Amino acid sequence: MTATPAGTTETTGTTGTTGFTSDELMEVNAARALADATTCFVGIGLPSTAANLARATVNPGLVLIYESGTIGSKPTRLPLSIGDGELAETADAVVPVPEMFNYWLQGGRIDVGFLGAAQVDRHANINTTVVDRGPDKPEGRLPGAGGAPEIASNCGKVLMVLRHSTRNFVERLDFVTTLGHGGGPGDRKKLGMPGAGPTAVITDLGILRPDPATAELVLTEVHPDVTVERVRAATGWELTVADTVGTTEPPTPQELAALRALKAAGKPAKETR
Amino acid sequence: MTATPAGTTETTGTTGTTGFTSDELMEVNAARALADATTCFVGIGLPSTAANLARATVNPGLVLIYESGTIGSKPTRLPLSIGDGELAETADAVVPVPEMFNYWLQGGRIDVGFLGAAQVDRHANINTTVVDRGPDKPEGRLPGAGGAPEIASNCGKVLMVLRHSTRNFVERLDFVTTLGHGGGPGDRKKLGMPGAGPTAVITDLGILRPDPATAELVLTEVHPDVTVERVRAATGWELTVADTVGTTEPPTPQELAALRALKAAGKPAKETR
Amino acid sequence: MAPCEIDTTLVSTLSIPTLGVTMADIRSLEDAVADLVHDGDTVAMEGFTHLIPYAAAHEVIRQGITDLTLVRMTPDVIYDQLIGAGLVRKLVFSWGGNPGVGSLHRFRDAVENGWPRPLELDEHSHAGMANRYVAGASKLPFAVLRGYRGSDIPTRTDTVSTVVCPFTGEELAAVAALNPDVTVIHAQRADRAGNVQMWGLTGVQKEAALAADRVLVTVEEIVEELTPRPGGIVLPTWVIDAVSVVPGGAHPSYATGYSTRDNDFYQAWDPIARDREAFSTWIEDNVRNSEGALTR
Amino acid sequence: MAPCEIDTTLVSTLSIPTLGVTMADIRSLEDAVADLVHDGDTVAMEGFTHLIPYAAAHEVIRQGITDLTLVRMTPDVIYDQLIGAGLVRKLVFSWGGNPGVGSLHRFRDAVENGWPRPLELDEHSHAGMANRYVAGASKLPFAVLRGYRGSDIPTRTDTVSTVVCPFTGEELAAVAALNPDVTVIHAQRADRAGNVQMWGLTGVQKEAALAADRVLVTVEEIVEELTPRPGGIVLPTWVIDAVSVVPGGAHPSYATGYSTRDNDFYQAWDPIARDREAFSTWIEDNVRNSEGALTR
Repeated sequence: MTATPAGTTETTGTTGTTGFTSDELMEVNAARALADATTCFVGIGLPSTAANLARATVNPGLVLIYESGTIGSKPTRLPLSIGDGELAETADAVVPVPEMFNYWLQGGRIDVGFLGAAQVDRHANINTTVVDRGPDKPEGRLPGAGGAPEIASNCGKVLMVLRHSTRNFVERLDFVTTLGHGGGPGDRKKLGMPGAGPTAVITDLGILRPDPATAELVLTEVHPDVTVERVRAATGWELTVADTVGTTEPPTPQELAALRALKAAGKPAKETR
Repeated sequence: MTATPAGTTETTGTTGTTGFTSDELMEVNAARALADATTCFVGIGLPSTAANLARATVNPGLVLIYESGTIGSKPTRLPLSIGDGELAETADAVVPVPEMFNYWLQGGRIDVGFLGAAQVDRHANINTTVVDRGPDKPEGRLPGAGGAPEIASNCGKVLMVLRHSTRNFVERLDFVTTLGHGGGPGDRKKLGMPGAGPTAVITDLGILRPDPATAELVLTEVHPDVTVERVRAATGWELTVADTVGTTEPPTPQELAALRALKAAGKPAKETR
Repeated sequence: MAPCEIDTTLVSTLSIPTLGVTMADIRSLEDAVADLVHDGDTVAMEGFTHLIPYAAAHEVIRQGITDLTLVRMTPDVIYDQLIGAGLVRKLVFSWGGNPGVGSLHRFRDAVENGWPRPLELDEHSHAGMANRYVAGASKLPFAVLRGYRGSDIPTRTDTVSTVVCPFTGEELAAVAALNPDVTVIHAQRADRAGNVQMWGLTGVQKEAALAADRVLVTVEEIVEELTPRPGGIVLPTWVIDAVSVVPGGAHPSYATGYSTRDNDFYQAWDPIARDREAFSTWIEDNVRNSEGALTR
Repeated sequence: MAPCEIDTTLVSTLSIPTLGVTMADIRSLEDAVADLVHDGDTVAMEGFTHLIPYAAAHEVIRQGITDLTLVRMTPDVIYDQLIGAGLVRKLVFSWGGNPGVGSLHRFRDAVENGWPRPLELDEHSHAGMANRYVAGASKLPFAVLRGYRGSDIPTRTDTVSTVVCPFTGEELAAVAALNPDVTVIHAQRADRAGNVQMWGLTGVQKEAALAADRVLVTVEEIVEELTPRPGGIVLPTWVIDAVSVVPGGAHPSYATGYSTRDNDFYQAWDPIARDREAFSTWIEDNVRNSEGALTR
């Protein structure tokens, strides 16, 4: 399997001189974050890309769990929705949706929850409900909560993946759909949330992790060719930066090949054949 | 199919001059009580005999529901337990036990609940938990509630079948496992019980039905060759008798043949073949 | 003692009618929708990407059944169409989008701009919605979950509250039961008695059906016998009101074993739904004036 | 900018261990029981007539694991044996009998006469017990049902209480969650990774397993692949601690597809269990000094 030229992929983001896009950097690093995970509750979109890439690269044994009821799905292409037929056909078990949320998620059976977000704040709280578009405009409508509030509460830990911009990384959420770390350390415990909450936010610019002392997201790594200044500028709050900021390893040819193969296979049948 | 001589059946009770036992009278009349039923939640033992006989005679379309999770079982022999393999193999659907109790029984989906009892009182309340054996003796232990409290509460109506004796038909229950009509009319409604409660108690001597004015069991029918006095003597409370007491129709040859065939087929394999 | 008459007065006053359990009728979709879905009803058309009852929804649009409260965990294009057609007063849901594509533009236009009419929302998380159906199917007034903690969602709905565990003192979320007037689902097949069988991702369809007063099922085909299938569930005929045979009735969604998801349609929907006029034309051409949408 | 080291202090302090999800070990029944079942444990051995884990219970008897709290909706002969063997301190149940035969004489003797030791009871209805397992599997402290109304049962247990619906004001029964230390079940088969598959009447086995801290499954056989079966459920290896291969391990209960119920044994049990000495001799001969009970 050889890597498809970057230009033919569907990803957005600029292709660097190194032959991969910023989206691919995000996706590859999101997959790497699952290297040690055992079971992963997978949101659709970027989290699903990351989780499937992890299975194809760093963690072939990763158990993928989708809210449509599939446990242990092994799709060969990127599912286009959380109800894709292949998720059921390749699963170890398919369970009713209420059972998934009650016995498996609330039951504390899931190691990692992987979420996207429309807005995130410095404590990794998430908004996917509505956005304020100014005094004279109606609230902008987002899709809503889906499984996120209980995924973030009940999974052992939470990973997040989203593109970095001041539109997404905001000083103050317009609506708290899903609690990350609330207002700071201890808030989750106070609310009786079993899981540890968000441990990393992977973006197309780098990786943020909560400082255990403040539960505030701190820039710990940037992707190759990304400056700390650029990340600061794309963040809607005064971004705290780690004393030493690392640089993520560039995607390996194997990672890129696997990612592009997954995406190519995930296109609608009529386009690929 | 011809009737097996009564003496070869396993039933207890005396065989009358008419060639059937008092147990067979009870079983045949219990089956007849299901003539109009659509769905029946079936307890094991006598209720199961009655419900299977009903399917073989007066109500071939009767949907049998067992608490082990089977819906629409069509056994060809009397199941020896509520978990008999044939119940699942012949069912329209097999569901988990919690679903059976929550969606189907509590969900108000079942027309008739058919129960046995160790003790019953004049208001058709049931004890299957413990019996008082006197001041110097320990409480006698019975099997316990099983599904009965919620079957009696949630089914559209309840039928009961048990042998008639002062040991079973008591002035005062030693323990109320399952509410029938409580202390009288209105008690069920006060407790928020959806179903109408017991509508008939079929015994080896006759049939008792609650008077709507008092919710007290009244003798409305005796079986052939049974006198009202005999029923009074076998009842532990001052039995009220209807102004006109009917006599049940004797079992037809078809009913007897079907009942005996079911029982013969229900014996353990080693004994029958 | 010869058989003689019994006290019929006593017996008859005690005669309790049966539950009125009836078998499902197998009938045309047009008749079934007209009979079972009424103006002002609360209607759940469930399906987690799989087995979404598009054909039945299109029949609702053709018949102009309106003022509906629509219920669904994952309202997608089918609800976008009903909302855009002006038939929906309120939406009860947990995630509304065009899966794998983007926003539901008709849904957004109704919420943000009130076009073609304002859309009231009752909004939950998936866990909450799933448990609301469970409570509904169980004929309980509410369900309990460890949910909504730290979320603003409870500020926008009156169907989330709290209960305290009588054993541990823990405060938990309570969600009100969902009991739709009608639940509409699509399934793979039924037998002639109206027993329905479905397999693959079956989502919350069983709960949605058992929670409802009336149930309409469209199926790919009628078969002589419902042979057991891995992952198959059977809804007996006596919990269903009508079965209508509509092959391809889930298109552009899919029916495992019969069809695959028409991902192209979901992508094509985006530009149609972005524009009010394009949308209205599409509905006229493909739904109101045609049953072609069923056989696309 | 070349890749350089990251702030490992920060990253490592943030590193959250995984849940400790591990695959099931496939091991001998003797080792599995010794490892997973301890004196004083609360143990659920479930099965609604079907798939009752007799062999595992006999291994518990052989190892003399004692002071157990046994949990089961329908304790039958297997629990009669454990109780008669003097290993049980408390029984949590809803119906105790020898199905189709009669009483459990060892259970009665323990309750009525304290032989060989007193037996404490926590007694429920089936609906209550099923919901207690559901709460346990859901990691909720309690479950809600419309149950126990007018019954004396709540006077004899401290695990039934009430809650009031915050939406309707209706008072409903609350039952405390059941979370056994160990759940032991028998299933038809497992694959080499320890994924377990069972079909037929599967009762409350899934709930009992998911409610427990530890899970031991005996199976009829190990297969290369768990091909999907109608009515089949799969418990993934990562919710199971140990799988032991014990063909016939449900005898005298049965395993659909492998064996039929030995009704003769259930009938033969009645006279054995009626007599303390006959019982003790039977246990010595068939369980303590023999593994023959497994292959009878």
